[in-house]
Amino acid sequence: MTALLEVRDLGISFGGVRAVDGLTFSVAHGEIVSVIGPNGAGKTSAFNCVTGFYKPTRGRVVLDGKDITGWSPFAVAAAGVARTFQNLRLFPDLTVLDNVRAGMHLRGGQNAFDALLRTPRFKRAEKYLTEKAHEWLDFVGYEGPRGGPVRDLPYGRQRQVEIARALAREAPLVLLDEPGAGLNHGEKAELLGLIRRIRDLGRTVVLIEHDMGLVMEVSERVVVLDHGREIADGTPAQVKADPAVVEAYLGREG
Amino acid sequence: MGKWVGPAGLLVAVAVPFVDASPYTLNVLTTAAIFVMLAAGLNIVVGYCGLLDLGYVAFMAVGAYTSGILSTALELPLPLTIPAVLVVAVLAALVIGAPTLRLRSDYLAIVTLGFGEIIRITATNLDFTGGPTGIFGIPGIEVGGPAGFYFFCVAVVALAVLGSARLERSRLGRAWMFIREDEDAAEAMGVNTYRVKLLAYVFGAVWGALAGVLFAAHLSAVSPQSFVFLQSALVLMAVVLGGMGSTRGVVVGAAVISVVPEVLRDLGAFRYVFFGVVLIVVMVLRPQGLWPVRRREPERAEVREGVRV
Amino acid sequence: GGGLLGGGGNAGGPIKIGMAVPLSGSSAPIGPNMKNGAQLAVDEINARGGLLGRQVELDVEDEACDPTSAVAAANKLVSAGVVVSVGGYCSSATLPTLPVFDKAGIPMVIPAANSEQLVGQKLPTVFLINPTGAQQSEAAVQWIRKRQAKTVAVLDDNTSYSTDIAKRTTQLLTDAGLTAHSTSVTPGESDYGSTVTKVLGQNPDFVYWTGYFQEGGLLVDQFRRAGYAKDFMVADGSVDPSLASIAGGADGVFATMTTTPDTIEGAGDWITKYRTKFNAEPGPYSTQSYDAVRVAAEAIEKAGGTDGKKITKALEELKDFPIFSGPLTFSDRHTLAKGGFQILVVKGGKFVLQDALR
Amino acid sequence: MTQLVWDGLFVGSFYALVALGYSMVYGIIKLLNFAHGDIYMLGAFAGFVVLSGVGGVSAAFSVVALVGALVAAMAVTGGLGVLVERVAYRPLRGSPRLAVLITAVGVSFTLEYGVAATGANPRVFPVRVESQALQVLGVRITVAQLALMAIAVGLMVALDRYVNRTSTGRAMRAIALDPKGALLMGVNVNAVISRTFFIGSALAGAAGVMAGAYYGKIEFLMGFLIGLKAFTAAVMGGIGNIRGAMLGGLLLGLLEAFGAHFLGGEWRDVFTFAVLILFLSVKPTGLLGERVSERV
Amino acid sequence: MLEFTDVHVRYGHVEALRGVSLRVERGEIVALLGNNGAGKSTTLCAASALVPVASGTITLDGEPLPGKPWHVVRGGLVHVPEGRRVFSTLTVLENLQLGGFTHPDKAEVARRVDGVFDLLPLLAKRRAQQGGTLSGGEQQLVAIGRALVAAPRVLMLDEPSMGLAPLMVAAVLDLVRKINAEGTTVLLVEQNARAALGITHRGYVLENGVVTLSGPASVLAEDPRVVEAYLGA
Ligand SMILES: Nc1ncnc2c1ncn2[C@@H]1O[C@H](COP(=O)(O)OP(=O)(O)OP(=O)(O)O)[C@@H](O)[C@H]1O
Ligand SMILES: Nc1ncnc2c1ncn2[C@@H]1O[C@H](COP(=O)(O)OP(=O)(O)OP(=O)(O)O)[C@@H](O)[C@H]1O
Ligand SMILES: [Mg+2]
Ligand SMILES: [Mg+2]
Repeated sequence: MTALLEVRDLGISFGGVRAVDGLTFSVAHGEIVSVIGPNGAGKTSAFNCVTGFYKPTRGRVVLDGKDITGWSPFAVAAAGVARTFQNLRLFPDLTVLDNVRAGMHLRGGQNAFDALLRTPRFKRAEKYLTEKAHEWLDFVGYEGPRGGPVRDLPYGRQRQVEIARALAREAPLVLLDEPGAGLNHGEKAELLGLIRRIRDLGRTVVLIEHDMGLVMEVSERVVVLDHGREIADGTPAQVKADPAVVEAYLGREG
Repeated sequence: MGKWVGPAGLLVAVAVPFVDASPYTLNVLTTAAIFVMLAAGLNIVVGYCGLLDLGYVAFMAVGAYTSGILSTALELPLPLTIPAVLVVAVLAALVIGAPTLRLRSDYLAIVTLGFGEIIRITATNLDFTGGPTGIFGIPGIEVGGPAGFYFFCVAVVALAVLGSARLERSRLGRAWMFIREDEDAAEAMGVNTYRVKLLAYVFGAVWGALAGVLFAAHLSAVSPQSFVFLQSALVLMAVVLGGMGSTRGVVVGAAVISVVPEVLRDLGAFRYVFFGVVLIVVMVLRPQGLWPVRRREPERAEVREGVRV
Repeated sequence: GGGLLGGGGNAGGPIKIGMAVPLSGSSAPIGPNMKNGAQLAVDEINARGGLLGRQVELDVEDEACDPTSAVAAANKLVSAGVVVSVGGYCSSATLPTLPVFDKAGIPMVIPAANSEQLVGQKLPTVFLINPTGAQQSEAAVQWIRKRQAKTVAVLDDNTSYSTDIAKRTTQLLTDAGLTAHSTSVTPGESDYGSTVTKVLGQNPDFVYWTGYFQEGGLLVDQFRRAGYAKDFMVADGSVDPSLASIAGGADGVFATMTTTPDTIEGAGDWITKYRTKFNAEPGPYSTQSYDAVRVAAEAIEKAGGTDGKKITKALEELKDFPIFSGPLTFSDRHTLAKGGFQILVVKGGKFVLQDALR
Repeated sequence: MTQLVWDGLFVGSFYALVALGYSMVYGIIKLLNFAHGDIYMLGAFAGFVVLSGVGGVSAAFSVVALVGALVAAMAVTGGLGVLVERVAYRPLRGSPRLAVLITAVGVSFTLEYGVAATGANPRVFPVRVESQALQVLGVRITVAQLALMAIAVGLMVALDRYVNRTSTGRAMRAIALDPKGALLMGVNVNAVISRTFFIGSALAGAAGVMAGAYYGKIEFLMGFLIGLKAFTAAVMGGIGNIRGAMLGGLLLGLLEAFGAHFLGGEWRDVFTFAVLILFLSVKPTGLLGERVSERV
Repeated sequence: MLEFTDVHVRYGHVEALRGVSLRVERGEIVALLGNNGAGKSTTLCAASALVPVASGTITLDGEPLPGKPWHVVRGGLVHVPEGRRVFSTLTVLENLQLGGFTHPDKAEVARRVDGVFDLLPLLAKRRAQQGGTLSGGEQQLVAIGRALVAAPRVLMLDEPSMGLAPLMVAAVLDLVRKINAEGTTVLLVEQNARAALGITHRGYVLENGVVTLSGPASVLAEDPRVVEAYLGA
């Protein structure tokens, strides 16, 4: 099995703080991998390096054999990475549907002239986008209003929309940053099912998560970070038993 | 109701001269029409894409000067200058946009203001632009007197407004709005924000430059006085007053900003005091603009009669 | 007015004379001077029984020194049915109004705007009663040479009126073998210190300011404070009592100026009338506007009606009509045949005649 | 050459004083306060009215009269700033941020033409500061210039301390970032914004009186250009940064002096803006602007 | 001491609270549970005057709460909002200092800030870092730390454990218990219901803008409806 994502010796620092410090791990096609670690361990920073929001100061990021280190976020996105954000980053004034359509931006199918002249091609493309957007919302189990601005939705629904938007990208690699934050138990159970269904679509999922119940249940492999470095890598059970992980992250009675 | 707002507005614009066709009325209407086009163009940049541009009349100046210079120096009929105007406008947009569009909003504002001033002052200082006096004796577009020219303007402006509205509801238009709402998130969706912003600039510039051509034809003269900062501010006000990003609103806003001072003309020295008060009152009463966007689209149930997949 | 389908028209009633002047914007202070001057003439005519048995009415519109506003104002005047236009201050705003009046067959007697380009368009209906920049710069150079200056600094404010005079003066000076430096300032500011420093670095023994009195006053003051004690001269746009008060005293400053009531014997009367009527001092272009109305009225009288063509013809045929700057006869180009510039000097805060340059 | 530097710094200190208020207001409610320059103009007119009311003053008394006029004008403009905020800006809190731009222009028109309605002609300040010129290192410096600079610098330093060292200053910056968050800290957002307007407007008013007393001429549009320059200076310095605004003002004065000297007055502003644009494309957050710290 | 009586809140035509009544007694920790969109955050916002109350009353010590947020804070009721709301370009230190905005004594505020740094050493390391550049969890700690500096009589926390690592969740809830023991009354909104009920005295369950269940924490924790929806088997 070849690796879809390979991170080698990745590093980034901010004015002396080494947020990520020589991180190496890889993710195989079709895996569900969780990244865990204490607050400030560098998980989000690592995601940001992979997706081009931070320019790593050292190391390489390789996607499906292609070196994408230092690419702009939009180029990384085009290369096949979709993500969600730890602090929701939806387009608050746009409709739910428009938010999901954003995920399909790279799909094209029309240009400015089509738009100005309202060509059949344009109409076809628009119709397709709308249908697809609905399908993705259905897929994540979203049941709220779709024609109004996303700003008015409660937090949990917004999370769903963000995931739908990321899925609409149809990228092979999906990075989810704390998708379970702010969800209650029942909702987390639904999230668990959703992540599995995403994988069943043939996508590879990497998620950052603090809810151990969810992590243990859903992941095939867990990577543990502390101080910007990997301190453990293995199956949920292995990791849970690892004393270094218990010490740094889980706590004894955890 | 949405469908017939545009045609209804157009009908009103066409009907007015049949009620009153004095040179003054026609002049005010023509000026207003050109102003609507400017506002529609700036709305692409500010309203859709969220780039605060305080020097928008620079593009109008580029259009007006290019067509003015070419038509007087080469004795070309004005419409034949349009290809050159388009080329120069796009170049201007690229030159102004390329180094500055990486800046965030407020810094962009001052830079565009600076470019606006640079263009105006340069036009004042150079000889081939006619110095402070500018270019004059520009041939009009002869389509049947002032009324004919007004109808011509209305037609062009209507197309421009329709065009900008269509752009808004397209992939490019959505990309602009993604950038306006959240640039980082837009990048994560694969939007090449730099290029898409530049495109907003280019479209805005083309609209502005074409309005400049109409302006040159209308006044028969182009001079730096017409491209002062206040003019940029007025166009921006039209956009905001109408409701940023709302095509209909912007048309209404432009009409208000260009017509109200004329209506107040008879107040003499006090007219700008009143204009100022009108602006404050209107905005306090309608903070979102006169006709803001209500971003809503039909729910699926409304489209497919509740059929679920 | 009527719509495209209906007809409109106006006949009888008073004879309307139109005037577009700046009442707002940075040139706003000029508008009232011109308006009052014109009104004075209108009132005099009406007191004498009007024109052709009809009363005369002055219709003033704001042009804000902005081409768009000016064109709107011109169209408004046309729509109101004026028979002659006696406005025009900013050249760049006046230029686009020419075709508007011309198409409506309305003759223009322009009192203040004086760019050569106004007549350069060769419209038959355009007449200038203000001398052009060419005439003023000739007068200036004549005086500069009389003062035996060697190095001259010419300053303008980057408006067409001002740069026109500055450019011509610089050219004439250079042709005459003098050293001339020219530079511009931005109008509307308060501090011209760096310009002053720059100009003084050129060691001029004569400074000529071709802009308006507001900046003129500041420049006189700032040159004085910087230690400049040689000749300083201003052009006609700066001839206003405020120049001296802004400068905090401007005695000894010269000016190139056409004849004004101040310098004409027996015109004291006119000034008193103006003062009592408007409770204000006449300012720049008050006299020219007064004269513009009188010239127009004379032409209407001669034409025996309000037909534009006839009035134009009458204007062309005017001969030695007395106006403040001397007897008026139009040249072929519709400008003053003779400039009539003189040199004034400030004494005790007032402009008085220094040299009639004859 | 050194004279040029001094000329630039002197004008720059006026720009800086006006820019401070601009920057404070801009920093806190992101308002392009087009009326700020007009407040400066109103300060000059307030000083004018006060001094004219006092009538002719003897030279010895003129300093006292001027200081009195300065304080009075600061009070008037400060109050006016608060009033303007109350009437024209506060009702638009929470609306799109550019909405306030419209009312700001409305206020600007109202103030300008309200004053113009009392006569569009320029007024001459009844009291002028005239003073001895000194030669320092070959530079002509007048005592008056020194005094005005000293007042300007004093006001700026006081303000800088206020904003950076006090809890009100911190609250101002917090409001700028997140008004709702500031509410939750117990900040009376309205009161703090009013105070900001008072201070910013009073500074502009002070600058107006100083300009009137030094240059002698005041008129209803005198605030327009300086308002624009203050905005430029504020941005050049880094938005919302008080020290940046000061530096920006001084730098702008210098740039103009050098531009006018080497390229001629007609190209001065082209030079200034070109430098500004180049500078911002190298350092996109202005001189002292805080680095962009939105993270994802 | 904090009491809601039949409180209604509307956002346009959405009615977020439809008659909420609940009480928090002096010295208690009370949990507020509920699904997404149930109206938990809205309840807290109503008390801190961030959203207007359409009808009903909210009282603190029997007095109706004032209508302006800053009066509420001065009255001793502090709200740590959802989404952290850390001031992004202010440093961690300045953020904490702002927590003491309403306190007139600077020295006391400085002491409390130091106290927070002692309690949360993770923040002490980041003292001079801009708030916006902190990691999610670190920001959450700043938000809580600010409230500690305010030292309110009643503290309302909206999902304080969101984004915190397990060790940190334990630490924060410990902290809540501790300040409660020191006399602060707490109203706690928490999705981590198990942890929340572990430290609270009583709880309410909110569904679609109305309270559907309430009782002592130990009783709620046994209630099958709560177990199914919020705790899991
Ligand atoms: N732009 C930045 N400037 C300065 N420091 C930063 C920046 N971005 C991240 N850091 C620091 O780097 C460290 C790692 O942050 P990161 O957001 O990656 O943590 P995390 O593992 O996602 O934590 P959490 O679980 O709390 O979200 C933190 O201590 C943070 O303060
Ligand atoms: N600004 C708003 N405009 C319109 N509706 C809103 C707004 N804020 C909240 N709502 C609606 O009010 C209801 C209650 O929202 P609230 O945020 O109080 O829920 P919550 O219980 O805190 O949920 P969560 O667990 O997701 O934070 C939701 O249906 C939400 O959509
Ligand atoms: Mg994180
Ligand atoms: Mg909530």
